[in-house]
Amino acid sequence: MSSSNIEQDFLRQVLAEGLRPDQRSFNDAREIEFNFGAEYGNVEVKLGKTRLVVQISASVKAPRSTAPFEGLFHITTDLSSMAHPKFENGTSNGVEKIMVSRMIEKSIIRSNALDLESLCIVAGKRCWMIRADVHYLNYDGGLVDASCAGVIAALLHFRLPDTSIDGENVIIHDISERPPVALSVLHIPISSTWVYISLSKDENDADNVGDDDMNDSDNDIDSNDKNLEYGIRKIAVLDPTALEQEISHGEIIITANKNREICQITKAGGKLLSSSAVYNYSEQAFDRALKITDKIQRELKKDFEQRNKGNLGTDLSKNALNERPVE
Amino acid sequence: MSRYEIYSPEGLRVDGRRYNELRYFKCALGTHAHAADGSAMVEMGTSQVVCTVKGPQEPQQRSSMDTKKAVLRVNVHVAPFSSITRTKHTSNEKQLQELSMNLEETFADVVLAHLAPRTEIIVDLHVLAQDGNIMAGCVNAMCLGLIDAGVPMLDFIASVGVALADSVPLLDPNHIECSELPNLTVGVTGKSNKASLVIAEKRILLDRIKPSLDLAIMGCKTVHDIMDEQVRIRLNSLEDRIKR
Amino acid sequence: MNILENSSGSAQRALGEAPLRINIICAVNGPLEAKHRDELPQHASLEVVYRRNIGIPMIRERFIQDRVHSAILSVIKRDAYPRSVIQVVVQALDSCHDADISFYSEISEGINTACLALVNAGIELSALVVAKSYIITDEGEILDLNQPLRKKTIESKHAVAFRIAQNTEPKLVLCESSGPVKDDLFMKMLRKAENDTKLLAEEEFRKTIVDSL
Amino acid sequence: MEEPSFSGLFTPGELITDDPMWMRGHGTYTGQDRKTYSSVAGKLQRVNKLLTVKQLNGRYDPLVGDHIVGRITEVGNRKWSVELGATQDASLQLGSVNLPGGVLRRKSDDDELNMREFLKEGDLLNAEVQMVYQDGGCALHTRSLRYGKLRNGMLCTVPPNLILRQVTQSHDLEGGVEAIIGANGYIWLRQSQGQKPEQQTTRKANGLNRLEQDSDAALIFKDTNDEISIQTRQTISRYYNCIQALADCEMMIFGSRLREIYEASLVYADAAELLKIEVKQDLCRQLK
Repeated sequence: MSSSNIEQDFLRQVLAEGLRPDQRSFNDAREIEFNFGAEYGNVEVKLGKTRLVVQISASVKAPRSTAPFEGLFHITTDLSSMAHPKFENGTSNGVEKIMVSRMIEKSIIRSNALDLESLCIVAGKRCWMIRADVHYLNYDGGLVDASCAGVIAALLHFRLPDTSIDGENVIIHDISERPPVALSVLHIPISSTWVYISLSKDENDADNVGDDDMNDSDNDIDSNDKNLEYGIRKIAVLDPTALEQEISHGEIIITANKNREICQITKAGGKLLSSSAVYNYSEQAFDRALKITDKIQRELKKDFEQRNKGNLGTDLSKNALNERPVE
Repeated sequence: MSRYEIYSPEGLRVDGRRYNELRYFKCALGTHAHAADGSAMVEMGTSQVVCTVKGPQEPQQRSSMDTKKAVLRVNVHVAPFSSITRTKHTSNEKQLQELSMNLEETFADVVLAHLAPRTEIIVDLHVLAQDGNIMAGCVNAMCLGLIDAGVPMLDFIASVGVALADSVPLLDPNHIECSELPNLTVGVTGKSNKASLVIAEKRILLDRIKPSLDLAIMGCKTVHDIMDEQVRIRLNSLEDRIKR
Repeated sequence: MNILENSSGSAQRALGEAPLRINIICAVNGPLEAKHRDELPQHASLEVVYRRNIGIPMIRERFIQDRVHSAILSVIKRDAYPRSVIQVVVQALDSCHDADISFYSEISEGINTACLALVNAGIELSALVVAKSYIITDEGEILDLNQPLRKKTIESKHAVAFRIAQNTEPKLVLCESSGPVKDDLFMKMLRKAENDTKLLAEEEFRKTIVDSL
Repeated sequence: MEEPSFSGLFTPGELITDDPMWMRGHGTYTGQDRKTYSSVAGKLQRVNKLLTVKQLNGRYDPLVGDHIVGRITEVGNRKWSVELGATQDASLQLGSVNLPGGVLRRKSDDDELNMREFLKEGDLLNAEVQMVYQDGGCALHTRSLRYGKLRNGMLCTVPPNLILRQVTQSHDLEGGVEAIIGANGYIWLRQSQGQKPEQQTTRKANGLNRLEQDSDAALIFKDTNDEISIQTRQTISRYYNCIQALADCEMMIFGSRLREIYEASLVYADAAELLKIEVKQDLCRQLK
């Protein structure tokens, strides 16, 4: 626990009045910002005070024997005490760490967002290994949403050197020789997180927990006020801050793309939901996915325009390393 | 395996079931009476999960104690011989850790943990055979195990999976259906018709979510009834014993 | 300086242009209550983590981590914070593609950023520790590592850190080298480093620190 | 309004009654709709207006006055922690123990320092539940010569719900063996002591001198076993196997049944034969 009881009580009271400390409504997310770095595949994401950097890198590896036509794709997350002192350095344990890495994996890898077959160079022998390193600089909730958007934006930004095959050898063309190619990203999964917060201070009082379902209306996301009237003391808030996350019990994370596809739902505990409520959440996740997808594409376009204008592209292509013979 | 075989035009699935049929569901309580405070076994088709519950008891480590409520800890073990290819699973695998975290969160809502402060409840789930998604079996086994251990709970949580063959949701998919199709696992609390647990993977069209969930919720009700009956059978046998 | 919200102190430094650009961010947390196993009765214990922007941490990152650890350990007044822990996380955001060359700038900039972050966190230091990295070419030229150079052969690479305090001579804290180098050139390089770090401390560091106040 | 059925078995989440006149006790909860539901699987019981659902399985649930057998897990500040198979360890206050030197002896600081000399971690003792706290913990006392450290025998544990609560929980059995059946399912089998506790108490009532009282109390904390003959040892293990047989067949355990099954088991000359499952079932069938 890093926040005091009184802070938590205050937040509960504020929420009970239908407000959030940062003046958002319950279904508002914080503005997400993308800053692309000088290198391909480098992006810094800001979601409120949450800040992270994603770096994509590629190397040539032998493919897995079970999938000779597919490339490799790994995502590593590095949640250290830099983001918040509560994260322990050097271990991958802890609820949040596991959840974040699993959610990104489920949202992006398991939904086949990156076309692995396009990474194949020589079947069974050579393929690209793409890795995404996610580094968290500052923590204020919303890790899953921010890292998911960050990884996908970085993948879209990344350019892979072109390759050609000369007999047995694989030639990797330098960026100056041939223009690098974009990765084949099949769809853009964007995740949205809601957490459930019970508004009564002592959430363990049996009289309060009760069966939420008894007089819960079906359209319960749009009608948080109505729920309050019924005396239901659990609310859902989108894109929680660290403090909101801390006092929450249960969450629902939905990853959607702009093709109206749901890539992943994870909901354990929290409020009981009817099938139409889940549908409503999915609908909202889809709306948010549309918005963020749009934003990523706009920012990408802007970045590449700038690169071309300032001839940043050619600057990049002059790989000074090649001119530095190593001893 | 082509789509045709997964769901034939006549409406039959690979194993001859209709879309809304559950596999053979068997469960029992008190299967390992001397090993733990509560135990249960669940078979869904050919998947099998055994659950043992220890506690509420004095915490083994002081640090994991909560002065306000009992701490629920879930460990999932998957036997190396549980699937067709023999694979060794370690309990610190991320997937299993996520599974146990989801189970902890789901049951945190129904277990009246504040009634036994400063204690811990250790739930061990052993997946002996997996045919299809293991999550549903784990939820059901854990629910029965907790009931057998006499842990106070608001209600049952019954769970079942659904796979989507194009537009047709298939109830309680086996492993062929699970590996071929996008699937989701749903857990329903009591008779509420509402889901406390929804886990979905792979891509599903948004508009197909609702019919799949409805089918799953229906399936959960059936599972709930079977489990309830088994609890009563167990209760009756316990009561008979007291008369002896 | 002071760019991260949740840390007691933080600093960021960037040098050079891509692809020789090095950009390092560092967060300091502490002094915090130490875990029982890390607790030292007389001193603060120092925990340093180094992460490169690409890849999972390997022996190389461990090595840099140890270098940064030993360099900043020499200036922290550890007896001022008994039974506590100071966590330092050094994170490279950009680093040179050639891991061999980048290695030395990662060490030197890691030390510099960590030092600034420690100042920012208000940790008591006995002096500043300032580092530079150099390359020596086959023609005997001593050059900054992060300056692009053309058509030259690198003979050796060095990272040097000095402890700098007012009214005392700078003292060498750390020197990490590889490649063959003649001793007179090496001494020349050290003297250059002594001047450079002193200058860096007096101008850049001082300015950054004053600005942050 | 639905009348609750008082012989019925309930499962978690099942509606007991929608009549608000009933008070809800253990094993029940009130939903958002003010109706009373069951929270455990068990049998409904009613005391006046109080409804409780008694679970038929699970860990030991201490009741005031229960005679239990437990094990010291921790020596703490003026109290011992005792593990007895309940949800929490019980506490045994230094003040709830008879120390050598007579019942009326005042506890000194020395006693506090020497707590480990009376009872240390791992010691078994029998005691009585003095008080039960709301959260499931309880306090014990050993303020009677019947209670105290256990020796000269072996421990046999069975599920607590197999124990029938009786007036006396210690039984002198055939073959010079005494069984202390703890209500928590821990059963201590030991060599009979020459004199019965009742005699001791009567003697005390007659007015003893201080010295004799001392030696009685010192006996409570004695650590070493007496000499036990091989026959007695064999008899103890026969009783142990008998109890295990009862537990395996899920039969209730109480004093007269122990005597009965012991008699029946004498057909088998070797007590080890009782380990066979057929023999166990056969023995249990013979019982009434």
